[in-house]
This record gives sequence, structure tokens and C-alpha cells, in this order.
Amino acid sequence: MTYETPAFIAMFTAIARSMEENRDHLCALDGVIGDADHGIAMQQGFAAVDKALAALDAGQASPTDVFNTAAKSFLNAVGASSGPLYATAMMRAGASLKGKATASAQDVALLIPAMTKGISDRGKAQPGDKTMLDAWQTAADRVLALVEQGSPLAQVLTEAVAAAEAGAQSTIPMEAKLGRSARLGQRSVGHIDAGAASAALVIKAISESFG
Amino acid sequence: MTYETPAFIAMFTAIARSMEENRDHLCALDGVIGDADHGIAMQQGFAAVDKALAALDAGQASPTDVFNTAAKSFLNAVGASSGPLYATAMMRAGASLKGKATASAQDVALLIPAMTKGISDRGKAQPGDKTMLDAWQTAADRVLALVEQGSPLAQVLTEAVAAAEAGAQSTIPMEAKLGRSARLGQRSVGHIDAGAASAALVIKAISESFG
Amino acid sequence: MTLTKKIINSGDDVVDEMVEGLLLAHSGIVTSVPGSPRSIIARHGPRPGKVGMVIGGGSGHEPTFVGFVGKGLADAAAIGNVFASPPPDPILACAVAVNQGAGVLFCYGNYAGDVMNFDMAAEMAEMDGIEVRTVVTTDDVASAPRDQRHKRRGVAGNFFVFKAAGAACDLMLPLDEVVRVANLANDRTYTVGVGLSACSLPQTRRANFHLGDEEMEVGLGIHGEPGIIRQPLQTADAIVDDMLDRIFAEMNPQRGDRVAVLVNSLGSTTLMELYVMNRRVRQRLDALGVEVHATWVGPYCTSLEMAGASVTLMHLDDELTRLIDLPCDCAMFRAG
Amino acid sequence: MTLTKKIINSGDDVVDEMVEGLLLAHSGIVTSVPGSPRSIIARHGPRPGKVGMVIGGGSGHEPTFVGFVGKGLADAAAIGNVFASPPPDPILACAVAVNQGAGVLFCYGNYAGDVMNFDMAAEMAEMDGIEVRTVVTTDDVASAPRDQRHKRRGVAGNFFVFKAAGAACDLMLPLDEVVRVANLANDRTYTVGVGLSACSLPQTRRANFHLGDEEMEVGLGIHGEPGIIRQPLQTADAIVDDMLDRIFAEMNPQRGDRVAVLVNSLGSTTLMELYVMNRRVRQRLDALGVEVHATWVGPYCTSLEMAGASVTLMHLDDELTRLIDLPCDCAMFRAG
Ligand SMILES: Nc1ncnc2c1ncn2[C@@H]1O[C@H](COP(=O)(O)OP(=O)(O)O)[C@@H](O)[C@H]1O
Ligand SMILES: Nc1ncnc2c1ncn2[C@@H]1O[C@H](COP(=O)(O)OP(=O)(O)O)[C@@H](O)[C@H]1O
Ligand SMILES: [Mg+2]
Ligand SMILES: [Mg+2]
Ligand SMILES: [Mg+2]
Ligand SMILES: [Mg+2]
Repeated sequence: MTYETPAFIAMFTAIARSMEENRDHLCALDGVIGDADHGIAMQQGFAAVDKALAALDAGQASPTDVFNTAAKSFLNAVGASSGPLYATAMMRAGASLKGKATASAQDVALLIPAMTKGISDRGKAQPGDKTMLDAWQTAADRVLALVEQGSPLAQVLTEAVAAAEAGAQSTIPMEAKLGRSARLGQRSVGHIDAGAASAALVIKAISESFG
Repeated sequence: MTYETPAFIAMFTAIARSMEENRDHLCALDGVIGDADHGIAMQQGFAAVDKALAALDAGQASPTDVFNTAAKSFLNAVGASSGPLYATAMMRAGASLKGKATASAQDVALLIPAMTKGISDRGKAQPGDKTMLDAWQTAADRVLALVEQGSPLAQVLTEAVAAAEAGAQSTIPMEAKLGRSARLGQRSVGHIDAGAASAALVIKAISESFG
Repeated sequence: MTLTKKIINSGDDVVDEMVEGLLLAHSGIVTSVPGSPRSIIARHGPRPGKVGMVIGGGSGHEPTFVGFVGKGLADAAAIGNVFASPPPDPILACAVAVNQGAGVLFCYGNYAGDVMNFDMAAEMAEMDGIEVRTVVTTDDVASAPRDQRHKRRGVAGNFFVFKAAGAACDLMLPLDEVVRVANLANDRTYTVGVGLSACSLPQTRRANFHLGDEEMEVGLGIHGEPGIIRQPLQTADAIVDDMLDRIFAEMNPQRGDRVAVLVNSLGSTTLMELYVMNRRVRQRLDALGVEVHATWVGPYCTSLEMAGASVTLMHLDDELTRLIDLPCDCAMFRAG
Repeated sequence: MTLTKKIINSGDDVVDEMVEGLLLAHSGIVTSVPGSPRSIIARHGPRPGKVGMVIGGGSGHEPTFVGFVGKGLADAAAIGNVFASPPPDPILACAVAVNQGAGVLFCYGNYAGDVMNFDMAAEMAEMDGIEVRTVVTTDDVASAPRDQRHKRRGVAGNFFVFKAAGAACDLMLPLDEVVRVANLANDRTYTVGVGLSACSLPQTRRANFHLGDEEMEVGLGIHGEPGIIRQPLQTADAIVDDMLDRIFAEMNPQRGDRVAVLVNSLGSTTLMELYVMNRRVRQRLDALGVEVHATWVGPYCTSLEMAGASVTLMHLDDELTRLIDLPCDCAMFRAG
């Protein structure tokens, strides 16, 4: 099975819907150790992406165009920490599909490691710093292992979701090292990182969109 | 029976104690249709009076001196509406005892009409305007009638308290015409006037002090 | 009932400690009359032959009144307890301190307590040979019907009346003229406020009235006095529209008219909200062809930590325009 | 849970509507870059050969940042969503607009989001041939240990750093010197804040953290980030003493030293409370023989409607004293 531009647009619509539904929940999580706006950033960012993609000529645009448009519109709608991180993630994902009008199942699976690379390059976080990277990296590592083994896309994505959720949960006992919660030290322990929680939701929406 | 300086100092101490006890209650009453500070004004004013009188040489000071000192210290501690009204009341009371080292029972009874005159002169309220005057005037009228009949002081004061309380209650159905609540029109109806409520307490403290 | 939280030492000391702190912060601009710490005077205001201008009222409205003392504005402010008129003594001390032989203007909001105390001070000043004239501000449109304008409260519009009268004094106009200007400014100034939550006095630390979770009070006073109607919270545009409808009904603005605008916070309403309101104020004035000559946005006349805001329009003529534009130098106010 | 009350039209539009309202209110002082409404520039700031100074950050801290744009201060401010760094585009638009060939300083608070977005904008500006240098403010003493000063947040002390750096630009110092001055100002600026209640974002209208009825949070950030300790509400004097003890431990003030003081409200804490705090600040400084050169009191760096306050000291030397004293002309700030 192959995937073309509309599939990626649909993927972003699915993410946007999930962020809309989880906005207040994510704000509450961010409120515990941050500034309580993460849900707004994610909702507003993906709503802007959805709107920008709706204006795209799906017949003309390549999958890479979809990701680049998404990156730009997310960044400009959001700023914040999430803006540069997700915009870079999307640009890396777009680059990974460069020149392809259709993407293979493997291309789709490898979007997750590509996005993770973007987040890691931009934010320079390390796994264990209690950030969204803890969810993305756990998912990306699992994806790479399964792609290596030639697992089918459905399985890769299902396991990516599980890995992302585990990665998000793993932030609970961590002490924050980066971002707004970095100054909390011990007081950040015992709470999930909001960016990691939303990352798991994003990966879930991607998975369901291709599942 | 006659009354000298210490009796009037004790009277102010009794009033101060009552205002202290009723401060928050009077603030709450003022809050409904005014600015919620009447209890503070009364408490602070009579506390200042009490303090100033404590510094007075009771051997040297005349009853008039007591009232004049009280007037001055009340006014300077309070300002507000209550300040000029009570200060003028006390000055009129002091004037009514002018030249007397000892006051008769009748002199004491007539303090209430004297104070009322001060409040009325200063504030230019009419009975029925929903102010403290509604309590004072009702009490003063009763006092004058009983003094006319030659009633004993204890009876005069007891009936003055009942009249003041009735006068205060009578403000409930009134529409405010003066002071902060004047702009409320109909919305002031159904609530007791804070100044009338405190007036009844002042008269009660006076009565108990001489009772 | 839980008490509100404030950064104070004691409710009884808060006014004196505030005065101490503000004299230290703004020592180049204000000082107090020796022996009368609640009589705040401008260092560079009074000068020979100039009418002295004394404002004042209760505390809790900062920067009103203390913030409006300075060259080109008020020469002195007498400060009362929270929400309570100052007694006559500090008012008199102000009058004596700023009197330069040309007479003194008393200018303050129209409240029974202020009127009684300022009138007593005026009588005492007259006994000292100081000529005193009084103008009370009555800009709160919601506080009495139009035919009883003299009964209205003075609220945030004080700002414009003080500015115009202070400029008139600074221009060395005689007392009669200063009084005329102050009355003119007051007559042409209109305010409507809305409250979203109560404030609490430092001494009781209890909400001084109660509003429902979704309610606002239209026309409430700057001490939390009830207004004319209590209704569900509206959008910023709807709130401003209602305020301006009430103001326009009296001001009767004509195409080509000029106004000064003050969008004022009652305390905890943020600049963000005030600017959103100002946007709508401008839309409405533009639609009428009314020119906005100057705009002030911020907490100018507060009611402790109350949430809410007011809009004031001053209907300018050439004289008031010139007076409003005249530079002044006070601790918390920027002109021009 | 009940929603907080705000005077807005919609949480999604509030920032754009605020910008519209403020450009209308202060049109003599600021305007926006055509096509980039959230890039606010000074009308009289940029001029040939002058280093351009760009500040910025999330909305919700007004008058920070928009209020500090004007001659002698910042040349431009890029405005983000509430509590969110602006994206690179409006920052870049500011840099392009104020670039006069002498390079551009980016100066803003040290937050991960701001750093990423400003750095992206700096890269883009460099590609356009504009030399950009960055100084992040790190004045919040409570936000990291002393040996990790570079990790600290930038809070109300922005005010002093922007003032000094803006004055350096106004004096036509070259970019290297401006960067040196900004770093010097930041190194000598210390802030500690306390929070008494939460704020709420306009989009959610829910308290963004929870504090007990009698509690305060010492060292909290200007977005409601938790501080270093949560404890029962203290008196004003005790709160100030604790703040100053933390500041003095780092600043190490000596008899004869000079400081500038900022007593700042986080939103709904009143001027009355701030002046009470200032009184104590002065008592403590007097006791140490430290001279207060200038004092600012008011809401300069807010956190929406949060209750709370901060104290900032800038440890002056002769150079900083001169820079702080230099007149400036912005919408919401009075210097000198
Ligand atoms: N350097 C970083 N690398 C990766 N993720 C980061 C980094 N800094 C912050 N984050 C993530 O960003 C999240 C906060 O995002 P958001 O609330 O949208 O932005 P802001 O911090 O500007 O309010 C955090 O929960 C964390 O997961
Ligand atoms: N002109 C007046 N004559 C008599 N009493 C008045 C007058 N104006 C106000 N009052 C009384 O004063 C009371 C309010 O006093 P207080 O709260 O101490 O002063 P303020 O109105 O300045 O807050 C009212 O409840 C009313 O009884
Ligand atoms: Mg956040
Ligand atoms: Mg009252
Ligand atoms: Mg009062
Ligand atoms: Mg944020």
C-alpha cells in the first residue's frame, strides 16, 4: 500500500482533532510544573496546520509540501517551545519524503524517527531530561527496531503508540532539566511532562490515521 | 444622682467596646448598599476617643472637655461621613454640659437630643432619608417626651434604646436619599442602614453605661 | 469564610505605611506637610500668585489621588483612610501649605463624607483668611439621572477634571477662572464603569459585596457601591457598547467633535483587557466621526483589587484641549 | 469548575485585539511593521548608525514588553501569544525594521521557547546580512542556584536591563559596547517574586495553578511556574525581608553602594501594597548604608491578573547610573 498527499493531510486533521479534545487537559498538566498553556499551543498550532492544508491544492502539492506547509503554519501560529520543536520535526519529516509523490509503508513508519530527530536537533534535550523527547525517542527507537525486522506498518504504529505512552509515563519520576520546569528540581518529580503527554497523543493520532 | 468626668469617660469606653465587637457586622451591613467600611470607621473612631480620653487628666478635665476631646479625636481618626457627623454630635453634647463640673440625670438624658441635633445640623438629613438620623431622631424624640414627664433616667435610657432600635429597623423599607446609598434608589429598599444600626448600638452602650 | 490575601503588615497601619513608602519612592516630586503626613504636597507646584489646587479623598484608589500631585496638576492631596474621606485637619494643612495669596481650589469626588469634611476644612481655611472655592466631580453617569447630575458620584473622570484645572492653575489663571474651568471640565466628562468582582478592605479582608460567578455589575461605584443593573458577563465589545451608549445619550457627540479617552482598570483587570476595550471605543467613535485627541489606558482610578473597568470620555473644546495637552510632572501620570 | 471573568471578546482574538487597541492608544509613540501586526516598532527610535534593540516575549506581562518601546528604550518588540514566545517571523520583521547598519541586539527573558524562536530569527537575520547579538536576562534569583545563573529566568529585572541597553543604543554606542552594557546590567540585576494567587489564561479561563487560602509561593515565575517554597502568607515586612535576604546574599551590598529599586505588581496586587513594601525595602537599604538612586513602583512586569509582587535591585555603578537616568519616551514608563 502507498500513501499520497491526501493521506498526510488527513493525518494532520486527525492530530488537530485530538489536540482540540485534549486542550484543557494538557493545559492542566502544564499548569502543575509549567505555565499552563501547552494545550493551547498544541490546539492552536494544529488548527492552523489544518486550515493551511485545507487551502492547499491537494492535486498539486507533494507530501513534502504538506509537511513544509504544516511546519510553517504551526510555527507562526504558536511560537512558544512547541513551535520551533514541532516545526523542525515536520520539516525533517518533509525532508524524509523529498521528491516522492507517493510514500511507502516504510516511509510512513520512518516519519516518527524523522520527527524525533528534528525535535532533538532543535531542542538539544537528552532522553531523561523530562521533555517531549522522552515520548518521541522511545517511540522512534521502537519504530526503527521494527522496521529493521520488516514488521508491517499497522504493527509498527501500534507499538509506536505503546512506546510513546510508556515514554510519556516515564517522565513522571524524572527531575526536569530543560524548559520552564527546569528550575523546579525536585518539585517537578511525580508529575508527567505536558509535552511528553501531548507527544503520545500526536503519535496515537498518526497511528490511527494510517491504521 | 450626679455624674462627673469619669462617668463620661466610662461611657466612651463602653461605646468603644461595643464598636469593637460589632465592627465586622457593621461593615457587612454597609457592604450591601455602601462601601463596607462603616464598622471600621466606628471602631477606629471610638478606639481613638478611648485612647485620647485615657490620656486626659480626669481630675482636671470637665465633662465638656471629655466630649470635645472625643469629638476631635474621633474626627481626626475617621474622616468619612461618620467623622463630621459624630464629631459634631459630640461637640453639641459637650456644649450642653458647658460650665458644669457635675451633670444631673436630666443632663445625661438630654445628651441624646443634643447629639441628634449635631448630626442633623451637620448632615442636613431628614427623617426618612435612611440614615443614622432615623435612629437618633426617634431616640431623641422619646427622650424629650419622657424628660418632659419627669421619668427617671433609667427608664428614659431604656426607652431610648428601644426607640433607637425601632428607628434603625424603620430604615429597612426606606429608599436612600443621602450618602453613598442615595444612588441606589429602589435597590436600597429592604436593607437596614449601617449608620442607623450603629447608632442603636451607640445609644445602647450609653444606656448601659449609665444604667 | 476565608480572608483575602494582601501584602500588608496590618490593616490599621496600611495607609500610613503606604504614604511613607510613596514619599520615599517619589521624593523628587512630592513631600508631606511637616506634622501632617497625610497631606501630600508637590515640591514644584505652588508658587507666588498661583491658585493652589487641593484634591483628596479616601485611600484605595491609587494612583488617585496621591499620584496626581505635581507641577501642572494638583498642588496637594489630602489622604483619608481606605474608602473614607480625610478629616478636615489634613485638608486644611494642604490648603495652608499651597496657599500663595491667590486662593485655593478644593476639587474632589462628590460623596457625602468628602463634602462634609472638605466643607469643614474650607470654613477653617476661610477663618485663616484663605479664600477657598470648591468644585465636586460628578462624572459617573450611572449614579443618578441626568436631571440630578449634581448628585452623581465622581469617579475616574477626576483624572480629566484635575488635569484641566491643574493646567489652569499652572497658567496662573485667577481663582474665578480656575473654578470656571474645573466646572466646564466636569460638565463635559462622562464615565461608566462595570465591576466583575468585589474588593476587600485591608482591615476586614472580606469581599465587600458579592457577585455571582458569571455576573457583572453595570454602573457600580469605585467603592463597590451597587450600580444600576446586575447581568451576565458580556463580551468586551458588548460591555463597551453599553457604556458608550449611556455616555453618548448625554454627551450627544457630533461628527467632527473631539474627545479624550480614558480606559481605566478598577484594579485587577489587566492592560490586555483594557486595550481590547480601547479598540472598541475607537471603532465606535470612528463610526460617529468623532476625533480622539488623546487616550490613556491603565489603572488610574482603582478600587483596591476589584476586577472591572470604566470608560471616560471628555468632550473637548479648544480650551480643554489646550489644558489637557499642557505638560505636567507627577509621580504616576504621563501627559501629552 | 467556574471560569474566571475577563473583559474580552474571545481568548483566540485577545492578543490581536490588544495590539490593535494599544497601537490606537499610543500612535504617537509606536506603530507596527506593515504586514506584521505583532511587530511593534518605535516611531522615533531607529536612526542611521544606531544599534537597533529588539525585545519581546509572550503576551500577558503588559506593560512588558510593548510598553517599553520608544526613543531611548527598545526600538521594537515582538509579541507572542499569551505566555508564549513569538515565532521567528515577527522577530525577524522587527530586526529588519530597526536595522540601521550598525547591527541589532536581541534582548529577552531566558525561557526555552524564547531562546529557540529568537535564535531562529537571528539565523534568518544573519542570512539577510543583519548582524545580531543576543543577551538573555536572568535576574530571577529564585530560579536556579548561583553557580547556574545562566539558567535563571528573566523577570521584572528586564525593566532595568532594557533601560540600560536602550540608553546605550540611544547614545550611539557600537554593538559590542551595547552587548557589554546589557550583560553588565543583567549581571547586576536581582529579582525575587512571591505569588498570592493564580492567574488564568484567556483561552481556558481556569486558574493555572492552585494555592491554598492562606498560602504564598516564594520565588514563583511570571507565568505561574512554581517557586522554591510554599508557605503561609507573611506580613509585608517579612516578605520583603526574605526577598532582600536572598538578593543581598548574591549582590553583597557594601556601605556607600548605590541601587535602583523596582517594586513590581504581578497584576492584582495594589499600589497600596507595593508602597508598603517599598517602605520596608528602604528601611533595609538604609540600615546597610546603601543609597537608593531611583525607585519605580507599580505594575511593570505582570502575570495577567495574578496577585503577588516582586522586588528588583539593580546594583548601580557610575555607568549604569548614567544610563538609567537618561530620558526615554515610551508609552508606559517614566524615567528620571
Ligand atoms: N529543549 C527542549 N527539548 C524538547 N522539548 C522541550 C524543550 N523545552 C521544552 N520542551 C517541551 O515543551 C513543553 C512545553 O511546551 P509549551 O507549553 O507549548 O511551551 P512553553 O514552554 O513556551 O510554554 C514541555 O512540556 C517540554 O516537553
Ligand atoms: N447627610 C447625612 N446625614 C446623616 N447621616 C448620614 C449622612 N450621610 C451619610 N450618613 C450616614 O453615614 C453612614 C455611612 O457612614 P460611613 O460608612 O462611616 O461613611 P462613608 O459613607 O464615608 O463610607 C450611612 O449609613 C448613613 O447612616
Ligand atoms: Mg507551557
Ligand atoms: Mg461606608
Ligand atoms: Mg467610606
Ligand atoms: Mg508558554
